[in-house]
Amino acid sequence: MNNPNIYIPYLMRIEKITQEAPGVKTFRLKFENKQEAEEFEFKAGQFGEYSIVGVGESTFCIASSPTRKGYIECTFRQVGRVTSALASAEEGDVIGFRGPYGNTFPIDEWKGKNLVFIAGGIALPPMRCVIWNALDLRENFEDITIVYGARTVADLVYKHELEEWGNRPDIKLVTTVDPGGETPDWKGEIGFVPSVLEKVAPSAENTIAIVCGPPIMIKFTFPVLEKLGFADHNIYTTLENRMKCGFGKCGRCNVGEKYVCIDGPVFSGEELKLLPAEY
Amino acid sequence: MQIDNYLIRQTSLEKLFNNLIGNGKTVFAPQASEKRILFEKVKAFSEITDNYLVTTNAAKSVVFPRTEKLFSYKKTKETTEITDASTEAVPEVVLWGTRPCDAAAFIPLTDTFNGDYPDILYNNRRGKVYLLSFSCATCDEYCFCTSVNGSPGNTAGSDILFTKLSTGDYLAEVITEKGKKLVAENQTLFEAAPEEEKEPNLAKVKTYFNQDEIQAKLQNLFENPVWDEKSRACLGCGSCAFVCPVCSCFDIQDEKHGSKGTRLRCWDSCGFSLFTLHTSGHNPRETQGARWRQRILHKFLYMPDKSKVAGCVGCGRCSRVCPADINILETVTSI
Amino acid sequence: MNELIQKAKSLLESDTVQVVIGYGKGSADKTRAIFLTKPEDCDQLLFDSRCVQNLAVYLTKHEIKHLGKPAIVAPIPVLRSILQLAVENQLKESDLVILGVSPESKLIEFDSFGAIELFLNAYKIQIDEKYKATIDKIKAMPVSERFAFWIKELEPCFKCYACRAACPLCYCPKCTVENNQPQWIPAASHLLGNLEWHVMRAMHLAGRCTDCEACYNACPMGIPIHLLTKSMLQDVEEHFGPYGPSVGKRNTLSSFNPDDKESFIR
Amino acid sequence: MTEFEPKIVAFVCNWCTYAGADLTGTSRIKYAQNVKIIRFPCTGRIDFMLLLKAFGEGADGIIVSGCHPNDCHYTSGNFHARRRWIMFRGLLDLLGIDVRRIQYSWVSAAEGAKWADVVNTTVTAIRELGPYTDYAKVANYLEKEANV
Repeated sequence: MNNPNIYIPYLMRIEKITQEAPGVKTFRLKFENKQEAEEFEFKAGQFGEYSIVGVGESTFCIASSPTRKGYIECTFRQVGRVTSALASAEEGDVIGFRGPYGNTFPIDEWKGKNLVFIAGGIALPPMRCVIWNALDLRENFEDITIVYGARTVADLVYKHELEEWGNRPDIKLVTTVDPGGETPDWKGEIGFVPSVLEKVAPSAENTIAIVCGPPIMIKFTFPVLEKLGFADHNIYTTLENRMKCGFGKCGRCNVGEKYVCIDGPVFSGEELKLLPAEY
Repeated sequence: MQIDNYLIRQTSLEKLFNNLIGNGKTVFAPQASEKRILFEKVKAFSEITDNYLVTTNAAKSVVFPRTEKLFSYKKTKETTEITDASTEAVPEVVLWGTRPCDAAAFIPLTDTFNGDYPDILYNNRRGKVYLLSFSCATCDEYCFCTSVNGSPGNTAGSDILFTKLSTGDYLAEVITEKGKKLVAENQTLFEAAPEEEKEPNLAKVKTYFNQDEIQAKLQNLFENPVWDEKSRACLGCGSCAFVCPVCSCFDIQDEKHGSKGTRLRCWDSCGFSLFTLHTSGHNPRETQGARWRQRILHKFLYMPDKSKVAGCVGCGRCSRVCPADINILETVTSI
Repeated sequence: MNELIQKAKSLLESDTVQVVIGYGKGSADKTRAIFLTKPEDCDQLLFDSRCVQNLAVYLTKHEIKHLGKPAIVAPIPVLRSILQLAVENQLKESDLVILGVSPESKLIEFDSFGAIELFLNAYKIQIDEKYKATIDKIKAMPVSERFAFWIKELEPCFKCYACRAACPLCYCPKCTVENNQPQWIPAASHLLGNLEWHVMRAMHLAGRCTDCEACYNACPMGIPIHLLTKSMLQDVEEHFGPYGPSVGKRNTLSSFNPDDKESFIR
Repeated sequence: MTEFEPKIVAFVCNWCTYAGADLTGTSRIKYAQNVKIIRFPCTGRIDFMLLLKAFGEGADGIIVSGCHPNDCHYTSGNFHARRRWIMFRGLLDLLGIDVRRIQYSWVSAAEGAKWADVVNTTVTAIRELGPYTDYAKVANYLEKEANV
């Protein structure tokens, strides 16, 4: 960031708001300052601090792909103080953004491999960034599989994109909802993500698995991947912990010795196994 | 850097103080009141006490205020105007009467606020602080600086370290460029170095443990009953962190009045249950034991691993103020 | 003392309780709260004039509850807090065993909250004369001077919330200061934030505080916040009659009397 | 210099004082314009912190008003409020927060004239006391002190 004061956010204008699911919105944000827009760069997996001045900051990933220039997108669920204030913002309003922070998915190392994306609920946004990144460089990868689940059909985010991905012959998309969350015309799977993954049974051969979801889903997905033959170093996930600064100073997001904000948020299964259960 | 030694007469200290004030510097020094001794802004030499072991509060607030403006803003119909707080002038501050442990604390503190993301607010302040420390002639059962690579006559961190000699005059060790500048400005007050040795005039602080050994032991101690046992009485307040000269965890908060407001950084403590609480209700550090572990590991393992310096200087403040008498030395030695 | 140790031992041996909360040796010449789970450790128990921490605060802490049913060493301030917690339905008689300690350091056992109340009738809360004098002195200041006095006193507060943490009656799982929608009390510690926090704390203890001074004892900065609650205790007495926790009676501010008198409402 | 116009915030209950203030208007009784009325379901609902917030945001005086005793729409809300006011007033007084700047009153839905009188006398009293600079200094501390 150009500003020597690392706490000062970029001013971003909300260009477009999409209602993804109940309580979940996507903002497309454009830089107010042209020079900042040109100089801004990020990579898949990074996050930022989004803020409404006078209310506070909130941490979420950048949900758009770094291959799409000129804007960034974020998707958030309205839960706390800041997300509520963000949710009541309108198109054309100015909000703050600091970032990008954190490490990235090693997407360059995945060239020539199969990719399996496994996501649950509101954890698709951090993965959407890397999915689009991979799709925009589609020739670099072999098979791409996406397993995505949510509690109910309404809770599935990016419905239009799911439809688009589902229609593409070069992607295998499996969507699922928790038992009881289906609608009469639901065509996807019914069941929890780990069991659906077990049914889909992607080959572990030359494959990278990227997992993101609530702690309970992660807990049950890892054993399934292990059963399918995935080695720890071929599994990636992104962690979330409460953050304030985003750059390793405020002292709260660490998991053992690792700070989610600077050493993460992306961790491989191998790294994750070395971390204490503090997330 | 070469340390220059001088003698400064007891009577010259006051002159030095007056010169500093005369040069427009703000001086913070230990000031005694009925209930406490605090680093406070002083105007006259007579306000300073020299009858103290360590102050109740740490000197860190001079570089890391408990509430600090990051920027202020004004919302207009069209956009938001932001005024950077780091461009505001900060005064030249002399910290008079810091102990060697206090001065040493500025080293890890500066580490935390630098690295890949230098914090200009901190650095602006730090750049304007002169540390005039006084060696310790006394200590108590809470002191353990010698266990964390410090000592009652440690020069690390200070610009000038004064040690009271048997004559009542002081040995002045001038450690940094800043210190040399002060000496140059007050040339007449600094005389040729005394004959007397410094060592006999220092407190004898018992060494309870070795920081490097503790660091090694803590590597594999994440799951251990000691955390729950030693923190059982913990009430979950933040007093230990707030009096600690090294603790620098903070919170970012906004305050607004109508269309104007400020974004602030304010002290926070890993002892608070809210510190790591997710909005979802999930808390990675659910119990007070987990929070106590974080405090110990952060200071004695994570920080020395990252920056070679422990996050504890052995001043013992946290143990002295703890309303439940939880003693950091006791926890560490029990490991 | 021996009596207390023997009793504690037998309670643990018979598994009547799983933990004994008492006082033990602390650092330097302090005493501290100890949590004994084994009968053989009970010899660590002690009681003397240094034991001022209010142990009742631990009765509502989830880490301590987790240890099982407690027996608690309870000198008079602790007994008052227990009774107040009982009045507020935070404790049941079957929840704990009370090892009362009389001012003569004698062990007194209580089989009901009513028995505590009966005992405490002989030890009514009384504000120390020296505090009364201080409060009167403050009240005699002109209003501007009084305000300046308090702003200066509250200025060193850095909001560690030790006052809240040490208070047996601050047991809310979520404190008002932690409420951020809206941010009721500024989280930052500055003059306004400090003032609002202490007003809020004192008001939430109005008619509940049992004058144990745990807040003042816990404050690392030695801010005389106990004067606020003491003054309010005086006010309760002046306006609503003698005060003390009483089983089956509601708190001063949770109840009313249609004939309450005041002189300032038009 | 223009004359000091006090800013007054009135916290009133919906059932009595708010209706009373309405009556003041419909009866075309003129009264001071310095007051901003905030309506609550009941005086029992008026949190004491709101009064401090009003001072913090720059109020020079405050009116708190509701139903007469025994007239509460919810039977006892004002009785509870009265106890709270007694305690709160004592605390504020000890702290040196100027209790003369807070006027409590009972104004029924039929007392349009009383409302006008309460407002007018409060405005006069606050005008005499002048702006509440003591509190403003504390409330705007962060704006004044560049860095704390």
